Amino acid sequence: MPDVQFHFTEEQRQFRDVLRRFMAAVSPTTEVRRLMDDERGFDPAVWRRMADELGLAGLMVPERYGGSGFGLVEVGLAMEEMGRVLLCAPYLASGVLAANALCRIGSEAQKQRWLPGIASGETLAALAFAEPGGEPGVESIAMQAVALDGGYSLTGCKDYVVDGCNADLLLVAARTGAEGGLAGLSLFAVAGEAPGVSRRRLQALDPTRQLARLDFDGAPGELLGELGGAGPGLAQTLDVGAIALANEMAGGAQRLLEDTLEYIKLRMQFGRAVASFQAIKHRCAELLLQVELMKSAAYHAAQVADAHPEELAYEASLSKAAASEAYLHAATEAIQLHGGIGFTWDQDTQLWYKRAKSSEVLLGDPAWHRERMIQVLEQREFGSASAGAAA
Amino acid sequence: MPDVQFHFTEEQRQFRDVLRRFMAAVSPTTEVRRLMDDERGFDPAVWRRMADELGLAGLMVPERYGGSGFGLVEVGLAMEEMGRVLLCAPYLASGVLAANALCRIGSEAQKQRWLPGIASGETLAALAFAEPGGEPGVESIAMQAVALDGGYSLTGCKDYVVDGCNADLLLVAARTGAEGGLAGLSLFAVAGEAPGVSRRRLQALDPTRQLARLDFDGAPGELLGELGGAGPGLAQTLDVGAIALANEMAGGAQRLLEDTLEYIKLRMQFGRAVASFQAIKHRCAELLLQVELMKSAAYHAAQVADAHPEELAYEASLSKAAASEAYLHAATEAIQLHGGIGFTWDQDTQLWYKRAKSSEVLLGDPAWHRERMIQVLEQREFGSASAGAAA
Amino acid sequence: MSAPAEVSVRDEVRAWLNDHWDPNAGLVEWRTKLVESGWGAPDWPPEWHGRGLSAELTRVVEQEFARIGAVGVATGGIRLLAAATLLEHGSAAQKRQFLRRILTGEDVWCQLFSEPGSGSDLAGALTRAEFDGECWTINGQKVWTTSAHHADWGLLLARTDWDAPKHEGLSYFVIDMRQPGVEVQPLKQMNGYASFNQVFFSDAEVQAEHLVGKLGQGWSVAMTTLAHERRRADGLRSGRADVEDAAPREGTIYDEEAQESATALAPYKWYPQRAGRVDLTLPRALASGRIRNPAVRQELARLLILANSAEWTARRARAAQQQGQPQGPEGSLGKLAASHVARLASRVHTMIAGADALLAGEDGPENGLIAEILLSVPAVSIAGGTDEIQRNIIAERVLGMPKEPRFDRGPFRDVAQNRSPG
Amino acid sequence: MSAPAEVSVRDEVRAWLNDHWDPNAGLVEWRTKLVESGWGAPDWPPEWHGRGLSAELTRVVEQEFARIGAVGVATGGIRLLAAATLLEHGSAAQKRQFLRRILTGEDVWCQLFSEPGSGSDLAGALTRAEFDGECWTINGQKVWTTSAHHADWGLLLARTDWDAPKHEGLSYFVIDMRQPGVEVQPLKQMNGYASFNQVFFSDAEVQAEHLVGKLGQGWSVAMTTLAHERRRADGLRSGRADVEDAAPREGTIYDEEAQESATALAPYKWYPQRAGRVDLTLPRALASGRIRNPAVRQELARLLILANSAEWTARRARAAQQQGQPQGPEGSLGKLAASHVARLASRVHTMIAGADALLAGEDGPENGLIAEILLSVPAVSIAGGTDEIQRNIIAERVLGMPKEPRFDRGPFRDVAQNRSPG
Repeated sequence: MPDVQFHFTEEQRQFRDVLRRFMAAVSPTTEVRRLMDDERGFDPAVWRRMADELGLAGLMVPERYGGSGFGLVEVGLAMEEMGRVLLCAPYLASGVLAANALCRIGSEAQKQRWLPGIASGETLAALAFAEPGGEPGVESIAMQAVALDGGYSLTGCKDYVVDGCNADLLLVAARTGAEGGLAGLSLFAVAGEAPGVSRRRLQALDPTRQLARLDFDGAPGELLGELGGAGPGLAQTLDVGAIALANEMAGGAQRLLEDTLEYIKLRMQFGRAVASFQAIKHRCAELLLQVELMKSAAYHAAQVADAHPEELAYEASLSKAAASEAYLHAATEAIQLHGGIGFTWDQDTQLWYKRAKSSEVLLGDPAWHRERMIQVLEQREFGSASAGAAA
Repeated sequence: MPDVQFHFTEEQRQFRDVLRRFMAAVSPTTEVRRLMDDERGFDPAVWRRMADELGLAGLMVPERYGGSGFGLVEVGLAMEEMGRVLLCAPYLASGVLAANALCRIGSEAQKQRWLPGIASGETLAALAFAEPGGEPGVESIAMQAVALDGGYSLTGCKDYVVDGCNADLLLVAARTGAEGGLAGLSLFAVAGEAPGVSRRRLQALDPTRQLARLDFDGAPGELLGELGGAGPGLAQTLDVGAIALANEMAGGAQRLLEDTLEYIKLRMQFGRAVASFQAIKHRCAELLLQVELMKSAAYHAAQVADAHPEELAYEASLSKAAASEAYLHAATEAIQLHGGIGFTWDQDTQLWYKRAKSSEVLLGDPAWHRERMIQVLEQREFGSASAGAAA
Repeated sequence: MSAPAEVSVRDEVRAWLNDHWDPNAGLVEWRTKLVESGWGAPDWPPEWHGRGLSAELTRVVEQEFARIGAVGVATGGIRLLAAATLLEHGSAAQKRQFLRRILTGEDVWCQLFSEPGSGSDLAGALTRAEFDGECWTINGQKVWTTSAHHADWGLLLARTDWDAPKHEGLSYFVIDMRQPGVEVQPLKQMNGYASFNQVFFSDAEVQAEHLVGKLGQGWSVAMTTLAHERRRADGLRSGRADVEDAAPREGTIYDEEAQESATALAPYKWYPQRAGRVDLTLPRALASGRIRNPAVRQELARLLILANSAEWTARRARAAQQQGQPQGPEGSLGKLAASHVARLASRVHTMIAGADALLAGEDGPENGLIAEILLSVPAVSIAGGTDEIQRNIIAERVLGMPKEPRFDRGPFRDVAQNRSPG
Repeated sequence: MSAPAEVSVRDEVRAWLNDHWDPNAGLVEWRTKLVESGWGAPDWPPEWHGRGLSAELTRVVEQEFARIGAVGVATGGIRLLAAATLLEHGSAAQKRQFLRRILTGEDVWCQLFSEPGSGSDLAGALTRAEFDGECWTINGQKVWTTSAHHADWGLLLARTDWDAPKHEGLSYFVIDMRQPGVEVQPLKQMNGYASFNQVFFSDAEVQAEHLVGKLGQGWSVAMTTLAHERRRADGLRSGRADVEDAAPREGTIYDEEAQESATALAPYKWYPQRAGRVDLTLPRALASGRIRNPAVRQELARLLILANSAEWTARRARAAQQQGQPQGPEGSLGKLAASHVARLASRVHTMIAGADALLAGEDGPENGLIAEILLSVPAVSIAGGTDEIQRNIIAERVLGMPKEPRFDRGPFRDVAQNRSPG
């Protein structure tokens, strides 16, 4: 792929510098800890500054809808810097998943109606696709919508919805017929406060990411784009989300590595720095390698998503699987190398550990993504995935 | 399982001592290297001594057929000591696999006819079950036998037959009908030199274990036991073989650990013993743990096989999977810790590496055995294995 | 084992139990009888509440207790570590004062070795003990102290000489935990629970007669405590597991015993989760249908192999011990294995839970238990001696590999430390 | 990069190639023209067959060569390591004698650093060089020497002072490999091939003028060679890979070049197998149907993730370098990644082969190639610097962690060694 870059441009590096300074200022861990107990789980003033000063809310929204029109490389950079500081904000939900879904699936009028608000950060949107206990991916979506009074009525449950309680606008995936798989899927816009919608904030393993369960009981929805035509766009949106998440995870892992190194270089045991023990040194070398490998996969996926959309699914699964294993490894090693203090509440490593653990399964666990990589390769080779490929 | 022992009896420990002295004397690596290039791949004089002085050839053959009537615990001990020294001898083929198959499947008359020769070491027997490219286990056996002149005529190919070229007596698994799975399998006795049998010694990755491809072209065979009734006995035989093999592997891994430790305690680099580097020490500690775990699994399987035959399949798969990963790990670490010399031809570590690598796939690779463990557990729970369990 | 001796001991204890066991007795009342008869700690010396029996004969006694469900002496917490240490190093007065109430369960004990500045490096303790001619004054901080909040007595390692080399400047004390200079604070962990405490000493006092062993020899006394601790850490309880639950358990004494356990175990609620809860994996995989996922199957099988092999390794070690074969540091091997088991179990639980692994508390699978596992497992390879320390021990003591070069020789004052010695 | 400079260089080399490139010229004849014009090694100094161009402009020249398929100077074996070392440390006479014939490919070189007694510890060399006032006499043994059997010259690290500290007693020489005191023996590996040689010196001679750098400074000269070696070890060839195969290749000069490569590569037949042959995994899984096995799918995906990530990491490092960002020891990171890739590839090949992994040679899958992979991969984490050494380098140089304590200070004579110094 000749037009894939293996470096960031000067502009991108400057963008990263700006982001890093901003994030360090607005999201020290004291603030993260405060927001973990906050009802909304994020600071609206910070969100406003992110939107106004940095244009983050609409980073990948096309300029004609009020956004910055950047690609996934810039989104990846932003996510990476957010992951470094465990920023608590509805960026993944609204700025990446919902904005992308609207761009890919909505009609021109619908984009004009909703995207500017999302891009300005005034409208918070969330994408509701997963259902309780469902497999990752959109194929397992079962929720039904029925036509009613020129609109649609939605009934059922959506689970693990990122920032679902914070959203003004819910984009809800459902079926209107018996078709399975990618076919027959539609996306509906539902107001967060619509009648028939009840939302509950879930107790999350990672309290820095807001999750909600949404129960729909005849809630009114507006069909986005074509009836039954949302499947491919939804799948692509989740792939973009997975790549963005992989970049966020790379930022978190890099931070864990840096913090851990700093700690063990100072921490004395047996009259010498912990970092001077060869067994520790060798493990840190391996950890650096793992982190560099995950970064390469995440960066590459973002580059490819922009330049070669036909590679999106493969790259998304590759980078998400790589990131999941490496981030968890980094978090596990970080705790271990901190020793006893590492698993205490007051020490910050645990915050990243929880983010790593939850990111591992958000948008599909690594085994699911690995299986999917092979399905993509088989489809290329045979035109269909292997019959032997189980769930 | 209250009657499973976690220690060897005094008699068993004495048996091990005798075996260890004998094996050290007859199988130094100079001898192993000589036999690697030998046409038969073993020393008949040593085999005779093993049979006459130690009763090894008939160790698990019941006393009434001229054997010692010991259980799998003693066989495991013998295999472990053989694995320590990479003994080149047809013990697994004749003394374990073939003897067991005959005991489980043959009629009384057939046992009386063949077992005494096997027990005395005079008859070398081999079990031919696998076919080219076939999955492990007996279910995939496809070779057909047809009734002819009161006997049977066999046509087809058997592959990876341990000591197949050395055997006087071939025990050949085949089907006489269209039934699949365990049902419909029969075992036939075919003379090694029978018309219609052509045998070829295969080039093996591990030249210390003799493998053969056997082509049958209307070879005459005598049905052993009941027509179509060999399936369960064959499966049990392979499980016994896997447990015996796991014990052999434990012996090899233990030896690799010992030899490597001895080497790195003497080997100086940077003015200090290689064994003094903490990164090396920690890996050796992990290696010891892996080796102890594999030994525990192998010993336990042998104990259980004797006391609780209903656990045979589960224990066989558990111990074989454990042994495969640990032995290969031990061999890989042994080479790595020896440094450059470790991958040279003249250094002996490579001999165990090849044995470890080939033992990994002989009688089923670890992934197959792990899958089978779960099938056994499902069968216990549901009465049948999960539909989702792919090949 | 000598068969006649076994028969004789079995007959004797059986007769004694027949005469004395009363499932409706008071717990302390009953244990006092055990202490007086020597049947409560039969391997202890006859002069100190025991009968001087071998490990094998002690097991016979335990079997007889278990057979009829008779309650034994108190064993919870670190009581038996304290007792073993005092039996070996304590003065007669100390033994007199403490041993009986350890066995009756009237006193709760805690262990005050670890400090924030010296995690794996126990001998680097900075807590100071100063003698004014009559009494020791203690200042400093200890951490990872279970049961400190309800302990009556503590086993304290403190520095009494800053000019001696590290291991030679430590002394070992029994400290009264019920005094104003001792402040106990719970230490909250990442899983939200506080299983451990921090203990702060501000001019706390220790009587001169509560120095254990000689001045400056605290390290070797502590080694006795630690050796007994490691011996219990092989992932399995003592051999009694085999015979437990064999007897009927009806009587008021059991309520009292259960209450004692509940009090002692309360802060440790999360302990079984820390070990990964292998027992829940297969049932959850079967019940959820995730057993049909091939990747789950492979990892679950890996876990079962590892967990079973680890258990069998511990039992091999114990069997060797029972046969009188030389005892190695199996504790370290078992503890290292337990770390691997817990980590793999955490992985398998994650795979089985799928997206539900995102959730905790009442929203999480098994009412939050799975999240608790995922957030507790990281401690298993740290608490009670890190995996790194276990690997050092295994490499040096079992495999005979050379020791690490030392950087902490010479006067302790000059050794690089995390904090200045106050 | 300065755009005008790029255009000007591109025009100039294009014009020169237009005038001189002849695909039917003799190989040495053509390379002599390259040497004389400076276009063969444009980044070398103008006084030594180059043009003093920056790395970026050198790349422009390479692109122009690639565009029309023009053959470049000889690069096989360790020629360019020798050249880089001589350019930095060699005398004018040495440069005059050796550099031209390196570029024309007329001389083959080998590297004589490693010894049986000092594997990872290169500075522990025991081969001795003794000066009689006129000439150096060499005695000792080297190992892991590729190409030694057809080398004309060797880069030799030998001990000239046994009383100096280890790193200060070494000197660096160019030795004539075509002399009676040099004996080359192939060293057979576990895979059956002999890719390396052992070299024995028995009173071999080195002229006084072939000492490179100063007496006793051999270690710092060797560091130059090793730095260039590591730079090439990131698992990918130089940036030329991007533009290769772009041009037509018709002409007799290609036959000569191919023959040169064949001769040079002949003993390295097994090299690609050592790296695990990731390229063969997916095709073999698809062709054999083993792709349907879920465990194979998981491991294959793991391998593709790892191998792709490793390649992209190497390309990130190269891109950073091309952008003039500071160059770190990416070679070590790449080499460590290559070990992981190879080991996992070996595992995947085993899973795909199933029982066929038992077989080798003509009976084995892919005519024995798979067995060759399984038996060659263990060398990848040892040859060219063990994984342990790479981890040390990464930890100390990239992560800034403290160095290992040294046990080899003081006179080399007194340092613990594997063999007495003869």
